[in-house]
Amino acid sequence: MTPNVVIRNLSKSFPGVRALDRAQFELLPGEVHALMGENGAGKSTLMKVLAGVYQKDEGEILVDGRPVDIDSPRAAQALGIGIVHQELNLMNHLSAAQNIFIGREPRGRFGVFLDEDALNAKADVIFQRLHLKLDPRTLVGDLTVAKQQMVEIAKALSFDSRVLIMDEPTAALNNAEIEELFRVVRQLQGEGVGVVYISHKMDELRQIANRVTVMRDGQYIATVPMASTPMQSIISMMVGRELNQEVPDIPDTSANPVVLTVRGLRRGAVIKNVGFTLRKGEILGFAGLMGAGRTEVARAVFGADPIEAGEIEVHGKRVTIRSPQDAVGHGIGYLSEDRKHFGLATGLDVETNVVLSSLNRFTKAGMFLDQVAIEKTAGDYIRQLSIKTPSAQQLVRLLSGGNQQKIVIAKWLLRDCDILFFDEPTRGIDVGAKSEIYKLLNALAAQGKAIVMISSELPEVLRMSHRILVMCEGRITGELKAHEATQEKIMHLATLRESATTPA
Amino acid sequence: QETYIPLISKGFQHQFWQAVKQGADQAAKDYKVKVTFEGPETEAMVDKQIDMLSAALAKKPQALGFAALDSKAAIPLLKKAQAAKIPVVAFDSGVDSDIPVTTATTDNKAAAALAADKMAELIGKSGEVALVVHDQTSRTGVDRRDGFLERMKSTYPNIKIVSVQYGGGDQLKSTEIAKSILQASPNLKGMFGANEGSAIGVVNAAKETKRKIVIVGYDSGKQQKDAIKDGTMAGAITQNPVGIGYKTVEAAVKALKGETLPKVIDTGFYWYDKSNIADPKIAAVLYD
Amino acid sequence: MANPTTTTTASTTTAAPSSGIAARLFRPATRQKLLAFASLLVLMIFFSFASSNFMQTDNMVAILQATAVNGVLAIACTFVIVTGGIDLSVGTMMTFCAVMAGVVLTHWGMPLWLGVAAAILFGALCGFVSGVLIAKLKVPPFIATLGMMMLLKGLSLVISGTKPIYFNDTPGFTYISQESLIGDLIPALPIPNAVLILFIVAVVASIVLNKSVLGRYTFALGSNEEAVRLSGVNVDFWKIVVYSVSGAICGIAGLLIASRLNSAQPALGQGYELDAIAAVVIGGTSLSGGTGTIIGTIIGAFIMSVLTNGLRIMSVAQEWQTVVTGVIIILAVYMDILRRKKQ
Amino acid sequence: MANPTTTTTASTTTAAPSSGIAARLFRPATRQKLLAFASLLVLMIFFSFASSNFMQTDNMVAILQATAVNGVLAIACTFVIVTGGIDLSVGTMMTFCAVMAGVVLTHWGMPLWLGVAAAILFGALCGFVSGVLIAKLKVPPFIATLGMMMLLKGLSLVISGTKPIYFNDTPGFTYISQESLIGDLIPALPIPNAVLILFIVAVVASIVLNKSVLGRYTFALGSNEEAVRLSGVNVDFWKIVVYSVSGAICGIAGLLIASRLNSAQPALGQGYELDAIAAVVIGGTSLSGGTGTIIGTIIGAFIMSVLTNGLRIMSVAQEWQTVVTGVIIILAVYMDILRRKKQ
Ligand SMILES: Nc1ncnc2c1ncn2[C@@H]1O[C@H](COP(=O)(O)OP(=O)(O)OP(=O)(O)O)[C@@H](O)[C@H]1O
Ligand SMILES: Nc1ncnc2c1ncn2[C@@H]1O[C@H](COP(=O)(O)OP(=O)(O)OP(=O)(O)O)[C@@H](O)[C@H]1O
Ligand SMILES: [Mg+2]
Ligand SMILES: [Mg+2]
Repeated sequence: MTPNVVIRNLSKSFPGVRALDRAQFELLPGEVHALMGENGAGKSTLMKVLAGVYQKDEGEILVDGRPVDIDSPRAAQALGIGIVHQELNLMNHLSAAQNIFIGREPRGRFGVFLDEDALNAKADVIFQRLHLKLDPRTLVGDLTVAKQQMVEIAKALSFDSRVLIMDEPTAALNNAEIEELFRVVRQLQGEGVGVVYISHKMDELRQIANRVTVMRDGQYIATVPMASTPMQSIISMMVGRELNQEVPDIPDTSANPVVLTVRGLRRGAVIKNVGFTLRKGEILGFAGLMGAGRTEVARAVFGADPIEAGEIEVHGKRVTIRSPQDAVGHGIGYLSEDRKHFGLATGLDVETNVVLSSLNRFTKAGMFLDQVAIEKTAGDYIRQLSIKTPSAQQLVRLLSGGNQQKIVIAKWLLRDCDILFFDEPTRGIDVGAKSEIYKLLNALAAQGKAIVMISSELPEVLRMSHRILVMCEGRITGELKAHEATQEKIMHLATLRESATTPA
Repeated sequence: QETYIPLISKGFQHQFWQAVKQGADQAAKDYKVKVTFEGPETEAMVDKQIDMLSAALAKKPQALGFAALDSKAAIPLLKKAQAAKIPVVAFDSGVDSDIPVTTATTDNKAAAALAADKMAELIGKSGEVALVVHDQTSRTGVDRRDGFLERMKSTYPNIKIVSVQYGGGDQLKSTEIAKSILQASPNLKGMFGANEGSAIGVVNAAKETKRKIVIVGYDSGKQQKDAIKDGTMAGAITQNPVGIGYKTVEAAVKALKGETLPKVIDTGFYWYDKSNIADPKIAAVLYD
Repeated sequence: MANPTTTTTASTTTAAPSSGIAARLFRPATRQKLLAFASLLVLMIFFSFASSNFMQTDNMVAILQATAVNGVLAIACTFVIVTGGIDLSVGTMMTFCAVMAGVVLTHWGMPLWLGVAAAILFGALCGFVSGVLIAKLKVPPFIATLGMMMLLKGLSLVISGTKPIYFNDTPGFTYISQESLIGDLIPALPIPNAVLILFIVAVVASIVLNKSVLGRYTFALGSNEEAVRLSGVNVDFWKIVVYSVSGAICGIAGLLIASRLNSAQPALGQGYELDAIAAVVIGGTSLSGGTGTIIGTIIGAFIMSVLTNGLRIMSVAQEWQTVVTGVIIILAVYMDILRRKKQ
Repeated sequence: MANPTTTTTASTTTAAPSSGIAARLFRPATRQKLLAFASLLVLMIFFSFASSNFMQTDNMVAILQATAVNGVLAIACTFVIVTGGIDLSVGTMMTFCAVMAGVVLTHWGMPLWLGVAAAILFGALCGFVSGVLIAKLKVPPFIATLGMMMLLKGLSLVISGTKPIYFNDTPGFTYISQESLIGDLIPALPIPNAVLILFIVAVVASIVLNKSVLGRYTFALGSNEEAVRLSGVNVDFWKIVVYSVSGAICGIAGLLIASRLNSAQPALGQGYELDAIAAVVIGGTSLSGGTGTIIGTIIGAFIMSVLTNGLRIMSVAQEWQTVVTGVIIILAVYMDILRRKKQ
């Protein structure tokens, strides 16, 4: 069988970074080939070279055995290579269908005018295939990150490519959607499509991948079969050392003082009478399907969006929060799920982003910045969170996705809030760093911080939470103690629709 | 009902036009009529002036004063005025048509030629001279430039015009322009500033570069008067803008009464310098 | 690959494309558009009460006429602004096209249609140059069009010899803007052709922007250029097309103004870009690109000309006119923002 | 908490923070800044060869002086543009401040320092109003400052009675711009105070932009306003501060121009905003915000004034001056783009 793609000795450098160093890769028809490595290992870069986004410095790429020069996304498309990028690349002002078929619109009269109905119908066919309930006419900007991710996937599928690259397609997805995606991937696999699959979610890879190629620091490490290789050895190939993943005991926090009480929070159909309490030293998990309203609740408490009704008490005192500034003033922090839009000023450097919400702590003479202290602090966090960056002055835009996520975390760690909302904190973060973040969350809780962790990864929720709240369609449908929670119970509550609960 | 006479001028913000407005307001008081005074931002905005003219006509005025930026462009509207029996008085520069009942104007070209004569006299009829003009395309700009240049060419063969540049009447820009001209021509003997802003620009430039040259200005204004008094400026041409404004309104009132008017009301132009600046006849046509 | 089960379900979830004018009128999007007229109506009503001379056929025609040139220029700008760019050269480009029409018609004595074609063609050519500078050489739109603005301003003066070119030898030329085809048919509606042309340009532009491939890419470019590029679209090509189309529309504006003034005035044009861009932004188009409507732009252009005209009719002193215009432009846009927030 | 295994791997990737002047000079960022002078140098060298009158102390001083007003205005614009906004009102705001200084000094006969304070204060006040419109009422910067531009233009005329206000009663006033403190100390360097002020404003602005909290927020706002808001920063407050600071700097420009002309000319000002913004953009600041340097802006302002001065010294016909200026502005920016691409 001729491989779909062979990559040999591929190197690629950016200013200050050698992102790829004689990397290798091989993709066979009908296989799902996982690409693994720590944040910043060069996975995305390798795939971007294959997709024509970046030009290689040296090395060769063979497609179907023939050496090729992929100088543009269009050239990659012509070779049958489709890609779901790690970062969303959508046009927010256009509808879902328009996004999917940009550049390939069905034409109507005279070949100049657009056939909008055909466009929507075609998009709908793909959504059906993904079992996705989405009106193709919805503006992408109005969709949640998860739905946007599904649109990206639908777009990649629409190409009918022979090589499909998926760079962390499930980072924003929930189990149900992941299942749908895998169904489609297996179907494609059956049709002989080669799929490159990048993910930091180990259990997922177990389910879907045939082979795995491990990269480290831009270099090729090894290619091994997925089924027969123990996960532990893949991880140690990735991080270049052993990683111990002992699960700490979950402390009993039920007697700790309440630090945050939310009552009767409402906004339209998105938040319906949500109330909960959060105790000192507690990690409160928020589970639910995508669009359940967890993000909305967090944003509402944080003052990022207006609310219609609701009371918030911090340390037993009634507070009014009208803006994030108020929230931070009361010691509440919020780590957004969408780092690119809401978490980072990606055009600025690492250190500025780290100190962004605590800038007034780094002043001399009232208004001047204490550059030395900023550099030192940023350096501390770069070390503490193993952020891979050439310097604290590197632009955040140029970092790998996972490292960007770590910077958002650093920002809130530095702000030192008592109450922290972590919305999908491990999205796009590699195993090593993930366990670092878990340790960090536990340590923060142990220090007495109260943490709300919103996560769509059930194992993560189960592992970390002291208590779990489940949401569905804007309501809290149940609360589970750590020891009684199981995936099944959570899924049951997460699908407890209003129509099902209210007696007819 | 009060007699209403709108004046559509070529400009508004420049001191020259403000002086015309002042004259018109004076006449309005004397003859107990109502006048309004409007003009576009720059003398290039021919279409904006046309819009002003149509708005003025929509107000059903009894008579109209009009200083055309481009006389041909306005003819359809002037015909409309004629059809509505609204007498039109042209001012500042003529309209190529027999619609206006009269034109209150001065000959810009002849005035600039006088400036050329004075300049020639002051520099001894030979040497390098440069011009800072306010506008390259507007009637006043073109006439003042050409009047000056033509007289120099025809009468003073030993005078060389080294540069003609345009500063839009903006004092600061004209200053920079005049400075560059001085820099480019170390032997420059004289400079002519073709309107108030240009003349002030030349004065500023001479002051800033500490060069002794003969400066001839145009129009008046406090700074120009001061410059003449302290000798920085040799002298200047002034039209009688206040008179133009006054005569325009007066002519309109007369036309409404059915009086016959001369084809042209020449409001005249004057040379003024240190010697005659205090002369009441001159002082009357100068504005601050 | 389309398998039968998916196709059948597809038809059920796809909401039937709502058709019929009535249905369209009551779509929220349409209602919103109608409400956008609010500021304009408020202005009109105010001026009608303030002066009896305002709401009269002659004056309405004058307002329409005064809107024509700025309206067409604003439409040209809309395309560019929707892509997230800006065009500072529209004013002098208009003048340049007028001058070129003058050269062809008056200097060379060619027939009328050639003059018209020349204006539009030279407009497209100028737009093309801007487009190449922006798309290929990656010069920021602000600089590329600022450069073009100066270049064309100078060229207009050079070519015309700094003198207006009159169209006296082409009698039909004034017809383009000044006569009234509609008035010939319905004498009660003496709407000048310039307004008719504005209307036609607006309708065509609206169709192009909303229904054509070009329009789709125009919005897409403004929304996320990088995403469009990653989708394999020839971004540079489409950008150049957008600027060329915008240039061609400026050519039409050049014809309108030249015909209105029966001359190509080479010094005119600078400053017009600000009015055009203002009309676009007042009309609700964002300067950061990705959104915009032609109807909004037209409303914006009318708000500006009604305001100017109304204040003149009220005989407000000119310096106060400027003050009031500034305040009302801000208010009109603020009202529009409030309206959208409510929805 | 820091676990030893991770720290060791991390330290290899984290570059040591480079310090020391020498190290800073050889940072790529600094090298790039130095190279930004390239276009300017090329222009200067060209004009030196083209005309022997160009490269002379007097003319260099003239160029410096000619840059002062536009340079200061451009610095004001830089702040706003770095936040991703735009300020069209800088020109007429400058005039308004000059007029207010005139009112305080000439009409009310107050002492000099009060006039200076008035100009700067009124500038800050105008900026504050723009800032409130933009930050609180969410009026797009283009519209808010367009409105302010007209408002201030009108107000300048109203307050001054459409007449220039002269500063003859305040003899020290001309000193601000025209005399030369440096020249008094070093007679060979008769650099007028206006230039000294430009220099001081530039240095202070540069420090504020790069070393102060305000500066950091200015960049952050331009990079991603929403992220800044969600970091708990009072975005509205800082935006208003930025516009107020920018306004205060326009006030300084107002003092410079009034002192230079020894009068407040109420009709002047419109059109200056385009030159100022052009200087900023030529200097490499992106109109979409988040990047920018004061040194770039100053270079941009110098490119423009060297170009104008040089062409005038060469006695190029005015219409050709415009053409050439347009072309060279595009070229200068294109060169800068090429240079950055190479790095
Ligand atoms: N455009 C760029 N300019 C400079 N450096 C870059 C650029 N793109 C990527 N890099 C650097 O190249 C390295 C590899 O990045 P890449 O995005 O390929 O990592 P990754 O393996 O996909 O990581 P993650 O799991 O976090 O997504 C990183 O150090 C990153 O900072
Ligand atoms: N910008 C928006 N415009 C309109 N509706 C939105 C917007 N953002 C979210 N929604 C809607 O709000 C609801 C709740 O979304 P939210 O993002 O809070 O869900 P979630 O539980 O955090 O899920 P996830 O983050 O996994 O997508 C959904 O119905 C979603 O469609
Ligand atoms: Mg990646
Ligand atoms: Mg969420």
